[in-house]
Amino acid sequence: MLGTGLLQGLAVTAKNLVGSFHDPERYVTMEYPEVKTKLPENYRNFPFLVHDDPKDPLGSLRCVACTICETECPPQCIYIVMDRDEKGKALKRPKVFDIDISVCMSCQICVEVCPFDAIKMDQHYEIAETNRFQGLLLSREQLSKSNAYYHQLHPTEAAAVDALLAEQKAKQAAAKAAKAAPAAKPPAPAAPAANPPPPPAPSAEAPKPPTPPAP
Amino acid sequence: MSLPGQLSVLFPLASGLGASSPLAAVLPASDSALERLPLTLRGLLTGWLPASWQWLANSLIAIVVLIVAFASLFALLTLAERKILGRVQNRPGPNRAPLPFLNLRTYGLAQPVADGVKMLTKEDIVPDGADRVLHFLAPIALLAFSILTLAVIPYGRLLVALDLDASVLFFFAAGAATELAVFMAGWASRNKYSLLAAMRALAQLISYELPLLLSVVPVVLMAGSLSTSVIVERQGEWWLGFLPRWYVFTPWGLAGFLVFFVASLAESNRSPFDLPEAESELIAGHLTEYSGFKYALFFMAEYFGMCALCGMAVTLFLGGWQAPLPFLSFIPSYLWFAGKLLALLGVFMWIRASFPRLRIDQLTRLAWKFLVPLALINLGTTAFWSLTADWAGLLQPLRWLIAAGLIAGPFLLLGRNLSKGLGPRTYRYAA
Amino acid sequence: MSVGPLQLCLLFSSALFCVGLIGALSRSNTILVLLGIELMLNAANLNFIAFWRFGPNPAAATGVIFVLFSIAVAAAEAAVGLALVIAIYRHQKNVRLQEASQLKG
Amino acid sequence: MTTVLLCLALFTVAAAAVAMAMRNLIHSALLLVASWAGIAAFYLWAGAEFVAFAQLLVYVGAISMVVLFAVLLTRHSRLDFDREPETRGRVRLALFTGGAVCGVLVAAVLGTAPSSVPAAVPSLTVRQLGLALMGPHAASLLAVGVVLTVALLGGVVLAASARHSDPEDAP
Repeated sequence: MLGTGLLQGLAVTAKNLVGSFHDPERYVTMEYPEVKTKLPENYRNFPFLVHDDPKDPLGSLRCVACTICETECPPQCIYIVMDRDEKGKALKRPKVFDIDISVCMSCQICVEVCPFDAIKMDQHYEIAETNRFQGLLLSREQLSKSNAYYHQLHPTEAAAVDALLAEQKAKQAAAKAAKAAPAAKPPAPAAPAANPPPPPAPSAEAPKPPTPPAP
Repeated sequence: MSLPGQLSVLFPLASGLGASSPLAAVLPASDSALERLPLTLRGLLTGWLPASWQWLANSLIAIVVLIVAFASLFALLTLAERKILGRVQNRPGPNRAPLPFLNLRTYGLAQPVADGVKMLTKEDIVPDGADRVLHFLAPIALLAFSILTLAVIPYGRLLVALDLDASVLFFFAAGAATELAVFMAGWASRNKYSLLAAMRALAQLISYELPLLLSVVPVVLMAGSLSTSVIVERQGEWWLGFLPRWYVFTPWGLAGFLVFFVASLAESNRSPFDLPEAESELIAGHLTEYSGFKYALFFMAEYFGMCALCGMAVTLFLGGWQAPLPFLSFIPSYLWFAGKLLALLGVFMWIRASFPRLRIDQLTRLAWKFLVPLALINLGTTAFWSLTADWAGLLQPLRWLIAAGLIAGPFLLLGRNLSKGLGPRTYRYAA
Repeated sequence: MSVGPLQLCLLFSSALFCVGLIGALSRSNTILVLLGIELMLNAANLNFIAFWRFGPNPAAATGVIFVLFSIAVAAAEAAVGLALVIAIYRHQKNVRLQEASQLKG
Repeated sequence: MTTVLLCLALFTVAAAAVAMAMRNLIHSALLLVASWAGIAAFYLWAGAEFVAFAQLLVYVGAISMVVLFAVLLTRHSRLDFDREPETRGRVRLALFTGGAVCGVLVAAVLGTAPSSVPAAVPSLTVRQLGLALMGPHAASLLAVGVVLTVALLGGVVLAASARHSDPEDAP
């Protein structure tokens, strides 16, 4: 009959109208600047650099300035200069680490390729700036965030990373101890010794870097 | 004889505003002090004036009160509408505009003020080569005619600004004149799309004027008067001592009310009939070339027209200022009227939140093939109803049954005809 | 010579009638000619109301009723007249009255 | 008493005269609407409330719309307004005729002795009017109804001409 459909429609909207006052399921709007949505753990947005010692954020960066991420970055928004001492010896830490987040597309490839778990994805999305050149070019001071912050963002992933790093450290310590011992067993520590920069375990990840570029 | 007294003799219409209207007529002693409160207040204001000037002062007060009351109602309605639409769509609606200097949010109550300031400070653009005079006159004419329609509605037992003998006719005469303003707006903009939209708007307004008027005729027939205050008086009795005898509680009254309601939705350009200024499809129809305060005036006129049509619906079908139950009549009549008016405006907003917009062909088909025939049939039913007024006893239920059948049958037939070929859609490629 | 209100009303209506007459005779646009005729009709209505108001027997209401009928007929006239205008326009692509001189299409 | 009437008359006649002299058809139509509204105000002044509102409803609400639609549906070339010698002659002739008619009418009005004038506004309620319409004038009411219906049908037939043969309009 003509009109019944109209009444059904009216009932739906009336339910919504009344429900919005007492039923949180029907009133899902967040009042944004005051209330923010709880982001899912896997949400990602722009990379940051992890440091281990909150007292020395720049000195304790995990980054060794290997520039793998710089070469892998598809839009080429990362710029790294390795720190060197007076004699020109590499110090295995970045002197300059800039990310232009106006170029960055949050693809996470830098995170995938990093053998040291030094760069991770942030969840910070309020990035509006009044200066589009300086404001959007983040230096290592701005990028450096503590491990605790990382734990806060991605607890599961961070725990796994921590466990892995601890394991590596233990292995390294064991290897050192074995080296120090007179009855040395060369074959086992030989692999880590062959290529100094990456510690032994990431060698599993080592073949990965060449593959990421998309076809 | 002083000038205003002379004027009042010369212009019977003007004198109707004051001295001879119920506003100043002898007050029935039975009315409570609360009921007479507006009159008492007015008496305090104008009582000291000489008698010949009093009607002039009284009419001015009536005009000012009407305009101020409905302008503030307009401000609140814009806010309430957005709030209700928001709630229906699971969001809070405007709730941020703070009170000036206080930084208090007060649930967005300051939003109308903010909107007004925004509208006032916008640039007033008149297109190059447009007809400046008509472009300027159109919003004013529209607003003036909408305000005129507010004059004849009885807001309370003692509150009619203009108690005419033919006030229903006055209402529709003033309402018909708004079409002219719509045309002026469209034509003066010198924009072919504005003009086309104005023509569409006119087609819609003219089409729906017919069912609107035809659905009023039964009420006039039953009440035996064109005067709104008499029509309300006639609805003041009770069935069985406690059920209100409003016209909406009869078969013909219900049908008439529904036709009137749908037609008034279209007549006030409200969704789902808001084709003339469909914001999401046309830019704003005949208002495309308007900006700033002129645009705000158009919206004000639209809301005034909506209030006037709702007030007329309340007056004609919902018992006007009558209380719904006998023991509730201690509440002053104007509060009852305000309550009914607000409830009806709420339904307008509810409908806006619920239904999608009609296409122009659907719109005119609904008017000509459904509402007009139904209103005509309703007129016949009302004639039957008035002829069988003396049926008593067992014949009374029979009378109700026949009248209901006379309306329900054509309703079903017309409805089936209207929705022929519009069954539930089947989608070939959708899951 | 005293001019009473009745005379004033009649003068008013004769002025309106003549304006309508001049318009209907002088303009060549069909629509304007029709409007001039409408004005003349209105002037006649004015007279009816004036005579009802100031005449000897206002209770009869004949003038008012005649004006009501006249308004209805004027509405009919306008509808048919303007439909004719549109028909003429469709035929000869303008609405000049001088050129509408053929009975056969 | 007469001041109001004089103002109304001046407004109405002036609006009508300007409307008749205008080149822009829309302007003259709108001015004519103003003139019709002035006539409605005159009816109010004379105490014929119902007629005034009927005039407003029919002329301002309906006929004006028909006129405006007709103006917009027809194209107007400059030729329509050209002051050809022939047109000018006709205007002169029309002015002469109108002036003559006006003179005759004014002379007749002024030359007639005023009858007794009732001062009070005659009271005529809508109810009385309705009873008169449905009683002694019922036959004419029916006739008017028939005239209106026939006019409506005739208007539709005239305006909606044989477009069915148009191939573009075929469904």
